[in-house]
Amino acid sequence: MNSGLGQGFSILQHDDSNSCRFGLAQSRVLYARFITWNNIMDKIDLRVRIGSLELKNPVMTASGTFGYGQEFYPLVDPGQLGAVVVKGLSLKPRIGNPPPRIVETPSGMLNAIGLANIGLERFLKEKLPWLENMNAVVIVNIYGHSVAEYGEVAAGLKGVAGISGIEVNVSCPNVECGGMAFGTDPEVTARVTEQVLKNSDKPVIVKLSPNVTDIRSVARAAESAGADGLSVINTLTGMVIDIEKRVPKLANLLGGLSGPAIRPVALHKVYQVVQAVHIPVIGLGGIVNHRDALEFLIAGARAVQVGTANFMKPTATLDIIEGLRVYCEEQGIARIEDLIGTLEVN
Amino acid sequence: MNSGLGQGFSILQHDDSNSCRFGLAQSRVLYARFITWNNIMDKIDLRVRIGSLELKNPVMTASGTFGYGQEFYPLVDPGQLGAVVVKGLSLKPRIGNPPPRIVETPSGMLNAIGLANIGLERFLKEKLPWLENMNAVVIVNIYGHSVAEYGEVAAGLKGVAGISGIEVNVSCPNVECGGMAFGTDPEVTARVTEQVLKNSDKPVIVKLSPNVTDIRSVARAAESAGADGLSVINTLTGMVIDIEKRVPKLANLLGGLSGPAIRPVALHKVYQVVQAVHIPVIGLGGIVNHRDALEFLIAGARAVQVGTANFMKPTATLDIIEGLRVYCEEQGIARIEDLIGTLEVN
Amino acid sequence: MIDQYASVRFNEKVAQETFLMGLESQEIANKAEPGHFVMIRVSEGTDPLLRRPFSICSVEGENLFLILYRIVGQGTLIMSKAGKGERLSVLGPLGRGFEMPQSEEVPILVAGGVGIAPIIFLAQRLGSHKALLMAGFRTSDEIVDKKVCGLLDYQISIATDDGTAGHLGFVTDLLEDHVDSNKKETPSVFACGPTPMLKKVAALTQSRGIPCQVSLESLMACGVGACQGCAVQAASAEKQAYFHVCEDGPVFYSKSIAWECLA
Amino acid sequence: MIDQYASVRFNEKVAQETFLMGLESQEIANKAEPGHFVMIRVSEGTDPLLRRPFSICSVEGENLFLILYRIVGQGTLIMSKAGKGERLSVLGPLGRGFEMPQSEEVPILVAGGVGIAPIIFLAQRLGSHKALLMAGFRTSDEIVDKKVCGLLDYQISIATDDGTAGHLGFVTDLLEDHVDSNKKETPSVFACGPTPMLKKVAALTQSRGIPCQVSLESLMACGVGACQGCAVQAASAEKQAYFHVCEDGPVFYSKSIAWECLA
Ligand SMILES: Cc1cc2nc3c(=O)[nH]c(=O)nc-3n(C[C@H](O)[C@H](O)[C@H](O)COP(=O)(O)OP(=O)(O)OC[C@H]3O[C@@H](n4cnc5c(N)ncnc54)[C@H](O)[C@@H]3O)c2cc1C
Ligand SMILES: Cc1cc2nc3c(=O)[nH]c(=O)nc-3n(C[C@H](O)[C@H](O)[C@H](O)COP(=O)(O)OP(=O)(O)OC[C@H]3O[C@@H](n4cnc5c(N)ncnc54)[C@H](O)[C@@H]3O)c2cc1C
Ligand SMILES: Cc1cc2nc3c(=O)[nH]c(=O)nc-3n(C[C@H](O)[C@H](O)[C@H](O)COP(=O)(O)O)c2cc1C
Ligand SMILES: Cc1cc2nc3c(=O)[nH]c(=O)nc-3n(C[C@H](O)[C@H](O)[C@H](O)COP(=O)(O)O)c2cc1C
Ligand code: FES
Ligand code: FES
Repeated sequence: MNSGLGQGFSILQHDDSNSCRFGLAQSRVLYARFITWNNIMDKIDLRVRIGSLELKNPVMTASGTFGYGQEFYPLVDPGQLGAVVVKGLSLKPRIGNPPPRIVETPSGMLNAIGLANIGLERFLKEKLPWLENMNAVVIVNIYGHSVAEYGEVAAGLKGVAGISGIEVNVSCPNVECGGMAFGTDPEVTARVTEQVLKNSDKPVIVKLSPNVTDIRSVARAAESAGADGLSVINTLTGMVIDIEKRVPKLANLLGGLSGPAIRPVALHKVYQVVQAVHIPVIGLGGIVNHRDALEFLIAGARAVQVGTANFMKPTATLDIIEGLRVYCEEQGIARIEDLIGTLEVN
Repeated sequence: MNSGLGQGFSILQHDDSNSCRFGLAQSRVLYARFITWNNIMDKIDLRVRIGSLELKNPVMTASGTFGYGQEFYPLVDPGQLGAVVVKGLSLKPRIGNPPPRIVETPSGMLNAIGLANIGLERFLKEKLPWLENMNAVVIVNIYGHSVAEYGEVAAGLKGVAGISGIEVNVSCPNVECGGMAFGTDPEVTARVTEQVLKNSDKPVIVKLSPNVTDIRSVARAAESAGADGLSVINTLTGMVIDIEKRVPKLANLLGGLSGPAIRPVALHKVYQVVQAVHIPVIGLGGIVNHRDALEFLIAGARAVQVGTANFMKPTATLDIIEGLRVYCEEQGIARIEDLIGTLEVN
Repeated sequence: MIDQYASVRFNEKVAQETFLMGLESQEIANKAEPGHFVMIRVSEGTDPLLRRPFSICSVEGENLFLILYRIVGQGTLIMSKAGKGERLSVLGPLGRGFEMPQSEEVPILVAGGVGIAPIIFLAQRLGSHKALLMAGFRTSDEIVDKKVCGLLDYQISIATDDGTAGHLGFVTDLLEDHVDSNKKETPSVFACGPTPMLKKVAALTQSRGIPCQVSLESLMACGVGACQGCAVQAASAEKQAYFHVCEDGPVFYSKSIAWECLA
Repeated sequence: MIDQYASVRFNEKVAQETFLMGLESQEIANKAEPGHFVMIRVSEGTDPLLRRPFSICSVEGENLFLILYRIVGQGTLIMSKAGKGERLSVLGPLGRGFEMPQSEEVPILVAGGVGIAPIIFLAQRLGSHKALLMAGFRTSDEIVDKKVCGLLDYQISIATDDGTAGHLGFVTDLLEDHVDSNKKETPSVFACGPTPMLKKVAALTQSRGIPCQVSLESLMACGVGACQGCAVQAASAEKQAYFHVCEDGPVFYSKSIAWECLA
């Protein structure tokens, strides 16, 4: 189903506006070649390695934008994705922030969901079995109120089959150490990372905040602490005001900016982090189509995550996978790993 | 001309898309009221004070987006603006970066102009007289390679009539102290500020970089050093890659992100800075229409600057001034100063 | 849940700033029930970014579903310009629709403004021999004609804020009048409209012990329960603190909502 | 410099992916000279954000100017959908146009692809009794008809990359042929097209000492000299390091450009 002619064609037709940048002529060429090369296409190797994790392709969902993996089914079969990163889980369920929780902004959106989640226990009981059944590679995004709690969540995942990795969200706004987000302090980031590693038997990916002066120093701190990989970036902090009522549009006042608006910022941070560390980097922030995804891979990300784009287009992830395949074919790239980090800089 | 019926109407017609958020019905109402209240409107007091500087209205141009004030003439008469902030000037002319220097991004753009400018001397000789003649309030944005050079540029402006203030750009990427931008370090920011103040007889406004973990500490440093005001924000750093050629789209690799995409980030930084300091704050970042401008004023900015929007719509500044007038009238606000900082937060 | 490009068959102005759009989709037309909604992508660009939710207001034949919408901002303005044959990305049908009334109940359908959209679909399903329909508008120019609604057989009670048609006042006045002067009936209320109206309907029905279902609105990003952006506070008696309008609703029993928290 | 909403009088496909748009503006039509361009805002939203530059390719009557454009991306795709009567925000006329040839010179106009746009305007002004016109296209389907160009009286020499019409090869072959076999003429070249073509034209004319004006393209934000985004490197003999295409150009004497720096 994933490599059939019908599907390939529908992507070229339905891909979102940015694909216009192809020019019509070009996508026609693509389509023509697509038919010709159809056999070859199956042979393009989209597998990537994130440390010990081998993924069938480099496209994952971003935490918080794809629920627990089931919400977009049957439009998206999670088993076809590189991995599914589920909504950030805490030890106990959290009800989240009062509404309004989201607001649209130019080419982006702010969210202040407040890490609403069903808690570790219910996730394992109610959500994980289905994902396992679908053969999904599951990465659990975790969150704690304190360094210790991060460890507890990790411990709760220990030995659980069907979970391939842990993504540590260190960019939450209200925490222990003086109201300063964990992820903006290299030292605290390191401590959280160590704590999770100590309690875990899975690859640990640390998800970095972009709201820092020098993301490289936070990245290096996580690396030194033993992180297996880094996800870059979480949302930028932002705010919108209702000028009629003169109140913030989000009940929480500030929110996290995501979507295409932040893509250039995300790409630059990814590039910076790739230069600064030796562990694999997963790039995200504003990726909508395969062309956007390619920018991150070329900059050196070994995989990408798709967040807000799922709201614009539920099948964004699948379309990106297919688009990557077509691009590799077009460019004569047999293995997508050969593309990673090929940016030429004078 | 600025308060005539024709002009008022044209704003309601021509205002950019965001004004759609009014809903058609509402703009029709506005228009109807506009006729009725036309007399009253002239009486709305749009003047604001930035320290010792009194402006006829709170709308300025942002440095680098309005040339030396003459480029959009006769579409925009600089004398009608709150102030004109000219392109960043250095002591000697600078040719700037190699092209490509700009690239469009979703609801934004990246620029890496490289502070190309004609230098202080030519500005004073060739550009300033015209601005003076137009009765424009001129703020000169300055830039130096070293703390000392900032002082020299300021000294070069000392005693020059026709210049109402200095805006210090401390967010340039390649400088003395270890490649770290001045504006991301509170201490260096303070030193630059002091140096400029020492050499200047004009109000000194320090323009802050958003690319920091805690903009408040930089803001406080500038305040303590004696700054008369702060402009918040300069561009976010970002990057775009050409996936065909696998090179950065900007010759300079990284660029500064501006435009509506960054507005929520800018607004939040402005809000943070307003809470942190006592000196006036000028808000900017992605302001396109009067509704955007109002968000910044309500958040506590005493004035706003309009940058990238000048490219979308040369008369953006004038339309915003008129839009503020209409809003004040609608809301029964006699003096725009009464609106500043009226955000209600639970 | 279907995600497809649906062709616009028509897109006509039917009242002041109000449009009726017919979209071709056999799959959606087939599955739609009163109260369901669709998420429409209004632009292929990234501004506006998010899809816009609209109630399905009718299904015609095998192949067509209708939405009735009001221009309130950028997205709906763009939609109003869509021509015949244009293809819009549509996700749906989504949400939990209305539960049908018990056979002994008299369904009273109460609509405010363009909130009439899901009510039209429900009214069509219930039939005029059974249901009563009351609709409030700001002014007569905003009234959507019965013909347009496919509700020719209905006797619709109208209220307008400015008295330019029907009762001068609110549709809730009509509702109150009716239930208080027909105490022998076993009414069941179905309402959609602006929040202040719904609050009034909720209070009115609650105080009289009348069952009431409301279709709520909320800002939405995903429409399918993935983002948790569309939360509304649940009444304290409920087991959960927040409902998600897209997944738990948009139709709720009014007693399960914490109305005091709604703006 | 005019900033106004201009009404689309027509917007027709005239060749493969190539459209001709007529825009109503007395002011712009009046002031336009060959080589001038306009900046068009293609969307009222913020994506795409920036205006798009287009050469004025003709002026008809008092009130109408024309642009000829090719769909290459998001902006031009949106433009291609603009219907008659739609109003587009237009800023112009902008830039420095072509300098007219001396009376003794034979103007040779050389166009590549949609780069023919400013050349058409120039050709109309010069008249066929004076000027020669050579145009290259990738393939015959991309050729814009003489009638459409308002150049019926011209004998246009055509080259196509694939040989489907005219000379099989580049338009620069035609230029080279012509100047080398008409050595007694005093030619003056005017060119617009893709950069590789212009580079060739520049080299060809430079080596033969033929004066040559080219219309360059560049990414632009403001179009009026305010942003300095549209820089192109000047030849080392020039007094300044960079020109701004919008203000110093888009038409330049080819010898003043540092061609080796152009991608
Ligand atoms: C389940 C559901 C069903 C709906 N059914 C219909 C329908 O059948 N017909 C119809 O006309 N509208 C319906 N709406 C409302 C419709 O989604 C909004 O009017 C639309 O999204 C506005 O988009 P816009 O871009 O034009 O306005 P925007 O520019 O986004 O906003 C304009 C104004 O409308 C407000 N607004 C935006 N979205 C919503 C929303 N979802 N709910 C309430 N206010 C909002 C904004 O706060 C703002 O003040 C429904 C909403 C939901 C959640
Ligand atoms: C002075 C001037 C006059 C022009 N006159 C014409 C004309 O008469 N007819 C015409 O069809 N085009 C003309 N162009 C080019 C035209 O501006 C671009 O094709 C258009 O901006 C592309 O917009 P888009 O949104 O469709 O493409 P985008 O999505 O922005 O880009 C698609 C592709 O085109 C490239 N591109 C974008 N803008 C330019 C540009 N300004 N120059 C070169 N490449 C670009 C991009 O790098 C990308 O590869 C002119 C450009 C300039 C500077
Ligand atoms: C509604 C929403 C909820 C999110 N929840 C989480 C979360 O629980 N944990 C987390 O690490 N990131 C969360 N994020 C951040 C995303 O995973 C991602 O880092 C960010 O949105 C940038 O990617 P995008 O631009 O592709 O959306 C959330 C984002 C959105 C929009
Ligand atoms: C093309 C361009 C050139 C700029 N040049 C300068 C400059 O010389 N000095 C400066 O302080 N800021 C400069 N800026 C930043 C703007 O003044 C402003 O801070 C930023 O663009 C955010 O505002 P906006 O989103 O309204 O454009 C420049 C911005 C752009 C887009
Ligand atoms: S809109 Fe995403 S959960 Fe309801
Ligand atoms: S486009 Fe701004 S200076 Fe040329």
